[in-house]
Amino acid sequence: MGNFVVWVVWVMAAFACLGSGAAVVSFSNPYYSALALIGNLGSLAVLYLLLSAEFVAAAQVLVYAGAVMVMFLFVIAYLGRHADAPWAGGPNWQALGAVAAAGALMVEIVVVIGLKASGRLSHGPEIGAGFGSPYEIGKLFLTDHLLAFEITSIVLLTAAVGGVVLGSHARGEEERA
Amino acid sequence: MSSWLATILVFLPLGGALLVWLLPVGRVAGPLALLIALTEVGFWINGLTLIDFDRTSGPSFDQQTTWFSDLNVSYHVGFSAFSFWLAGLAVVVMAAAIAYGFWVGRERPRAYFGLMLFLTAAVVGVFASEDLLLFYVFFEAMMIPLYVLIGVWGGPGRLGATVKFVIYTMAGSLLMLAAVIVFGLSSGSFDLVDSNPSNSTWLFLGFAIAFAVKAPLFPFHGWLPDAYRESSPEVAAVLSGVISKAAIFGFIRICLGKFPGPFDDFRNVILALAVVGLVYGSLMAFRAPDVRGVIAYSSLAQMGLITIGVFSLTSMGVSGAVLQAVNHGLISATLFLLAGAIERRTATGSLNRLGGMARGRPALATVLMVTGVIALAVPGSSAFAGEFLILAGIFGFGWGWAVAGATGIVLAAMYMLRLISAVLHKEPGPAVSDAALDLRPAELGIVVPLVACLLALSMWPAAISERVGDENTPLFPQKAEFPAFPGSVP
Amino acid sequence: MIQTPSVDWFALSPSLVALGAAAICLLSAVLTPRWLLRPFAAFVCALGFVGGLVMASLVYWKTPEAHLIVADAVSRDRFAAVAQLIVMGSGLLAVGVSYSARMRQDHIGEYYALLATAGAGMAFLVQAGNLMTLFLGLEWFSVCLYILCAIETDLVGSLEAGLKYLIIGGMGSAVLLFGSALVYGSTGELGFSAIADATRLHDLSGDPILLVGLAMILAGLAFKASAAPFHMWTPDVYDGAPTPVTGFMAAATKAVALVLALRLLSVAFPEKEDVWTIAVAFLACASLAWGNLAALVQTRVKRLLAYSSISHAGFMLIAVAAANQLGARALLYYLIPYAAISIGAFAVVAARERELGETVTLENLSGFGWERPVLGAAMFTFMLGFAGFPLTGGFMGKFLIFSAASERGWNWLVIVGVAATLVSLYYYLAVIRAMYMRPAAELGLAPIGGSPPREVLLTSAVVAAMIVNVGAFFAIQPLVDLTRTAAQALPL
Amino acid sequence: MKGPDLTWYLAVAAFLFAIGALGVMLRRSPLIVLLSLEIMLNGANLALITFSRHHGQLDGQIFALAVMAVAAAEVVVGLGLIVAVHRRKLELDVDKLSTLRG
Amino acid sequence: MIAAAWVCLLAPLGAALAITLGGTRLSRRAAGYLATASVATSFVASTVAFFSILGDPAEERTHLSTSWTWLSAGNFDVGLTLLVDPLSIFMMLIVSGVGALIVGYSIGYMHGDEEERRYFAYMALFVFSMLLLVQSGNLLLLLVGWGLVGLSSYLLIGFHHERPSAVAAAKKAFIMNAFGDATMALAFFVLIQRTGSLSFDSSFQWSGDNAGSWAVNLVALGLLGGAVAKSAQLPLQTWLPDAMEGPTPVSALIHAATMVTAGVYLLVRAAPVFEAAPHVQDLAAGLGAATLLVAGLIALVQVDIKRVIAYSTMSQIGYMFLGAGLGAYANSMFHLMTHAFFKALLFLAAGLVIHALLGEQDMRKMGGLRQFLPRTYAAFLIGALALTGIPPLSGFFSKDSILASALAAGTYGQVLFAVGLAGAFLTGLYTFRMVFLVFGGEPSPYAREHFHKPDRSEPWLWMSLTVGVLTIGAVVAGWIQFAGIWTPLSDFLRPVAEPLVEPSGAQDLLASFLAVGLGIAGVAVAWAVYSARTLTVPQARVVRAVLEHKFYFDELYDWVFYRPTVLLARTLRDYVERPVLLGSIDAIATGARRIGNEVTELQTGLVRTYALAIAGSVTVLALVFVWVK
Repeated sequence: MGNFVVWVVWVMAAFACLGSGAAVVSFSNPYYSALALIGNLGSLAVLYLLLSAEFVAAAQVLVYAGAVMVMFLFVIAYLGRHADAPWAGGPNWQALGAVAAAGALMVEIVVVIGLKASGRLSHGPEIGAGFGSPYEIGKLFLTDHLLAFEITSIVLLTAAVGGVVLGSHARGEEERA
Repeated sequence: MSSWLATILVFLPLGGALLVWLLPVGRVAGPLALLIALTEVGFWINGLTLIDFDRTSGPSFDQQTTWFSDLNVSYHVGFSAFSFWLAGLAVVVMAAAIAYGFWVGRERPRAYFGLMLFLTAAVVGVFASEDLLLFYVFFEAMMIPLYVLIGVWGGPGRLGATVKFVIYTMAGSLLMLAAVIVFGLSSGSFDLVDSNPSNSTWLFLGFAIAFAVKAPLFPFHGWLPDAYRESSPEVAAVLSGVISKAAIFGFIRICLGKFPGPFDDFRNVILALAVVGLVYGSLMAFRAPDVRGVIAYSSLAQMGLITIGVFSLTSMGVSGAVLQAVNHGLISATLFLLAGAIERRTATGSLNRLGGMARGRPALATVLMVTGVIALAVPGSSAFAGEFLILAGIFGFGWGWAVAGATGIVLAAMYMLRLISAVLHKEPGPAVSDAALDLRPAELGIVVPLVACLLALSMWPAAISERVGDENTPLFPQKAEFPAFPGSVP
Repeated sequence: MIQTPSVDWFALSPSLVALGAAAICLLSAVLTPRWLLRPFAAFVCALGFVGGLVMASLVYWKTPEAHLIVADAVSRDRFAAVAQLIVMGSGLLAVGVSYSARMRQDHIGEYYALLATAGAGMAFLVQAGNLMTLFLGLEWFSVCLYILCAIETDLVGSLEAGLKYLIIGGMGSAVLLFGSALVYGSTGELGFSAIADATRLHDLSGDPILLVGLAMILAGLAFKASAAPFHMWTPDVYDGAPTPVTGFMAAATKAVALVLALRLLSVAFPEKEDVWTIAVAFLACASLAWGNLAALVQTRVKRLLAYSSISHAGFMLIAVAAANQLGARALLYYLIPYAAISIGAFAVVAARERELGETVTLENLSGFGWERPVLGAAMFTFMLGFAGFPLTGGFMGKFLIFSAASERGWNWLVIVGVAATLVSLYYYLAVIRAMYMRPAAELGLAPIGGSPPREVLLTSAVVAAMIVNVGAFFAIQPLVDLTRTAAQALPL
Repeated sequence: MKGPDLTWYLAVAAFLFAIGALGVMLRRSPLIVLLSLEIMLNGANLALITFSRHHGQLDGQIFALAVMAVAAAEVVVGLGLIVAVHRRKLELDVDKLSTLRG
Repeated sequence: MIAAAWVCLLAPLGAALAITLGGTRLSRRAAGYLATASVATSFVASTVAFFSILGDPAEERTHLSTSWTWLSAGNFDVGLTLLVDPLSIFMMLIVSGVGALIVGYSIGYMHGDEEERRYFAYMALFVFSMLLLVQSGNLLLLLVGWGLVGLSSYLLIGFHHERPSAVAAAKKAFIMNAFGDATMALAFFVLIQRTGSLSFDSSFQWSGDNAGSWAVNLVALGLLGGAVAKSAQLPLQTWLPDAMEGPTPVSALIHAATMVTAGVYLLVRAAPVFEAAPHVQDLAAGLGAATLLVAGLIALVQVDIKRVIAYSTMSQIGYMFLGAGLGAYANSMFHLMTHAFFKALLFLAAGLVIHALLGEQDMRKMGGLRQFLPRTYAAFLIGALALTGIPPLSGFFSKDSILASALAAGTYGQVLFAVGLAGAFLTGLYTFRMVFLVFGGEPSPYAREHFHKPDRSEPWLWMSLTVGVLTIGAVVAGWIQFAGIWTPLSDFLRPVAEPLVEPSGAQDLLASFLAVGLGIAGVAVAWAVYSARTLTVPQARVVRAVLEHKFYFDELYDWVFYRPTVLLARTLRDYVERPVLLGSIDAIATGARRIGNEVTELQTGLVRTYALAIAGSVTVLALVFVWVK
């Protein structure tokens, strides 16, 4: 019974995910694309939940759908409306090749997984209730993946500096102007 | 001291080059370089008194230190009997070339003379190296100064000529690099004395082609005409006189010494190339429109002849080859320097604008005549001795080779006489004015020693021919038996 | 109470020192007065790299046998230490080159901070022990480089380079990431050696997922090493980025990418050696062919060098493909002179660029050798080193690499390498020709600044590079010993 | 509660990855290209989490979290670049940014 | 005597070096004296050697002296060895004696030429080379001398090097001789291969042991090739007439008295080899006969006085070949000696004529010079008579002894004997044609206006003195041997070359009778045609054309050898060298660059393309990975 509900939720989430993903690529207006991406991230969070990764799901919603996308929207608003037709421009073989390559890539991975997936790729061992809970995650972050945790901070800091360096051109310009 | 001689011969010019480069003032570069070159000659002569030509255990002045141990590469230098002669040729000709450059007064003297000294070191190193990788290093190192010397101080078409020259010769020597690596790894050591002979055809070809390009042998001489025409005379002298002998060294020391089996298998092929080259080069020289063209193609022919001697695989042939290598080195060096002198006076090298230079220019006439006559191997000249030995050596292997070689020699008479009479004889050509003076004392001082060497060798060619080692010395492969007179029936 | 693992600070010290220097630079950007900023930041940054050098050599000295540290996240071994030495050295040279660059005044501090951070990231990456640290380390210095490329925001070229690098780099790391995901999925492990064990344990060597994952990881690394056919961003980015940054990228990025590739492949995928050696060999051939042929027709020197760096990636991939101790040795040895001469070469280009105030082409390089004897001579040796002429470390590097291939029994690969070298001669010699051999009429393009500027740091950096290049030839024994013990850290 | 087999999740992941790649290859607006990169990373994340579920370890999830941070970092830098480009009065079109070529 | 031999050899060399190095510090005249003195020294030395050798018993007159090993390799070595034996002494005497006279003559003849020094240096060099040739103690050294005389002949023929014709003639002479050298060298290669040495003894020993074998025949042929080339016998005779471009004394010394006779010397010296290859020896005789006939015929139509003498030289050497080929070694050496005298005399007298006419050599412009130059006329006449073989002049004895031997040498010999007789007739004819054209009749207008009386200055004295001495020689030289009765020369040479034929007294008488008769007949015809004008020359156009074109040998060689060589060279240069061997490089280079351009076309600068490249490559790579497994 519960299984059925899971199925329904999964199907809805999955299709939302695929649809929004496709939408991001195909909208001509970045603004809509960004919105579509928010949807995509949300539906992904649902899938994470189904995979019993609560903390990740939460983080997904907060970090991504929250912070990152907001930043995106700000920038888009700042730059104003820049639309471009998805299929236009570039050498004529570009679009064709792009579709072909992307399709091939997906098909390949899917096929490979299908090959492998003959039964073995089930939900592995039974997992405890705490699986994916903030406590477990945090513990791992402090033990096994301490370094990763630290490095992440470094990367973020660097990125911040970069944002300042690249974005804060104003000073120089005003001096010139 | 005596064990250090090879090292000294290699590193004295190298140090000199560095000294000249780092020198603050350019004016003293020339004299300094000349001094070093002469010292080099002095050391070689000293070695001549010390060396034991008949030693059968390893090279003389043998010196070895590990370079890097992983692959058993070592700095191993020394002289076999025959390579010592080639080294002597190198130091003498280089000294003459440096002197010529100094007399002409090349611009940017520091760079120029530094490079010349560097070149000296590299060439001597080639002849001195007893380690395969070391040999390759010097073999390649020669290209560096040559590239610049031709490219900077060469003639109008020098840019194209240098590219052709470097790329072409490197094509050969890079193949050799592959061969060196495979050989060294398979035999576990890069040492030329210790490593065992190999039977791999491919490796042999790797080496042989490199040397065939360097020599050059027909049909690998595509770089030759331009390089010899565009480079300045003294560099051309070095090119044809000394650099090409590196190939002969390789043929004898490596192809013959390390690949007796394939050497036998490919004898006929290479002999064919050499003979064709001999005749072909002579024909080209016979029709060449300018002085340098004649000399250039004649040295193509001569290298073919020398190669015949090496591949005759008889002590006569090989001795003759070494003797002839020295002769040809001196001859073509002298001829190129004279060509330079002529071009300085007439601003052209094309034969139909020259002529009649003998009248009123006795020194030029005499020197050119003597050299040319020796070059066409008039009996009694050292060149005659060398060619006689070579052909006598090859005769028993196949009389056809000897006959072809003999025709080559008749052709040599034809083109050399053509050159002489076109420059010296008949009515003065349009480019020859009375302002074109006779050779200056300085020029004589540069050229005459070379000619003197030739005449001395003509008096006593045996000095070299009986001192290149025979089947007992390490020069020759252990396995290949070595008939004194091929096919001689008891 | 959570038991945090013991952290071997000493092992991490090289990157930590550089990171500390970066922090100080960052602060100095705000705290020091303008006139002091440039020398101070540069000095601190250089100090950081020197410290990195010192610590790395200490680690090398104190680490007889390899082992994993900090909960198996990173490994402490001499292999990494040597790689860190190379990174730090090139960072130091880069500082010297950058110093007199006409750079936007108001980001000096950040510039050096980012340079140091990038160095730290690379130093960290080479000792990565599992897929996560690998990915993070990669992103760490990549982000720095994205910014550094674009830091000359006044120049369109710089911006374009940054954006291109960012987009393509993002894609590359995404590929790498997905690959790691697949590998993780197949083996359930992130640690390199653990992956190998799992593969052996569950006999997964035939597992398609693992294979695809491996392929994707390989692609990601090949991308960073700018090996064909994942190299297409290289010329544009190298061309557009500020020249000192280009030099640093060319030297260090390639180094770490290749070192890491060798470590990952040899530690994590020994079971698949038969597969990935072939693949790497293929990449090597592709890079050699593409890089050299494209370089033949270049006129802009920076682009030319970019393509040449692609072909050199090919050479070093030969060493990786050899997959033997000799190969590992050859790779490390090759990197030492290579790093020095690529930075040196770009430094010379930078010097000429500042003289002329325009992009350096073969045309306007003419006469340079005679005008600036020291730089000219250095460039001469650099070109010889690239081309693998004797008396330069480049020759010995090629020699070792070919030997490695031959030892594996792949003489055909040697032939390919030799042929590539031959083609490469053409354009390396073209540079020398441009510098020295132009007819007198074309000589002496008057630099806009009149007499050439005295750039002490840059010159000394170039000379240092030249010394490394030539010294590596003569003093090969110690370097080979260094690399031998380093290579023994790998299970080859 | 099991729900669908993990293969399906992976299929979705693969699709996301591919569609993201398609976006990068297809779109000229740098903003949308950045978004597409995000999608690619998210596809990878989904794969990671799925596998971590499959193995019953949390490593994958940790990895995914780290990736999120990194993705954020990339976005920051990317947006900074885009703003800088905009400041230089250049059109926001990656095809127009092709002064370097050949 | 060994010392004497060395002095004899080295004195001229010393002079040559001294003159060369002395340069302008040496006055022209001094150079002449030096050269003459040195050659005279050689003559004295050889006389000393001669008398000292006479002291030895007949069988121990062979002495070898080696100074040092000249060439050696492996266990082959050749010493710088001198051989002193009757044959070499005989040649030394001729060479140095006649040489001394002619060099002395040159002091007068070359007086006033601005390059006297060069001339005398060359002359000394030549004498040295010739002495080396005849004194050499092994075959290789003989070849060395052989080549060096060729060289000096080249130098002297081309002495007037501003004259293209002279240069061309010199080249022609050298290259034809080079061909001869080559054949000799090949013969030596065979010897080396078989015996491992080039000493006379071992070679003769070996050829004696396997006589008639292919190898021996090859060796003999090679030697014959050298001899034929050097002695301007058919078919390599064409260079000699052109060689008259050189100064007249040169023609006298090199192209009459000494060098061109070296072939005969070789035939005699290497007699054992030739005897071991009888067919080749017969061939030599046959060639000699053919040459003497052909040369005699051509001489009939020549108008250049020196060329006439040159052709007569060819035909006389033909006699010598005939003799040597039939094994009458001593006789042909005898004729060699007498010929040296009277032919040198003729040339030098002709030189006087030419000198007096300011260098004019065309006989048609001469005539009636008897009145202007009576003494010269006398000398010339004596020489002519000797050449024709009129007793008791020298030519008579030597030529007839050869003919007698031919008569004695079987049917083949008798055929050649007939040819020889015909030659005798021709000799008389063309010789006296020359005499009458030059000296006979009334002075021609050209002679009248161009003749200048030689001043009785020192140079003139040198010239006339020499001519006088040679005149005496031409008269008496024959008296040292009188066939069948008094044969010191034959006995002297016997130990070296045992003659194969010994004519009987009757044969001697018959030969002499016929020869002299035909000679006189020839003279008579010449008198009738050119002096008394009672007979007129038959207008046989074809014959005349053939003779004037010297039987078209030059044209033949031009078409068969020279032109094809040039054509081949051109073809190779234009169709192989330039397009293929040189062009291929550029083609490869451009090809590589074109590919490079193609490759960089892909570098569109569009980031999307790069992304596409990555995605595509990943796909392929992964596919390959999965597929490989």
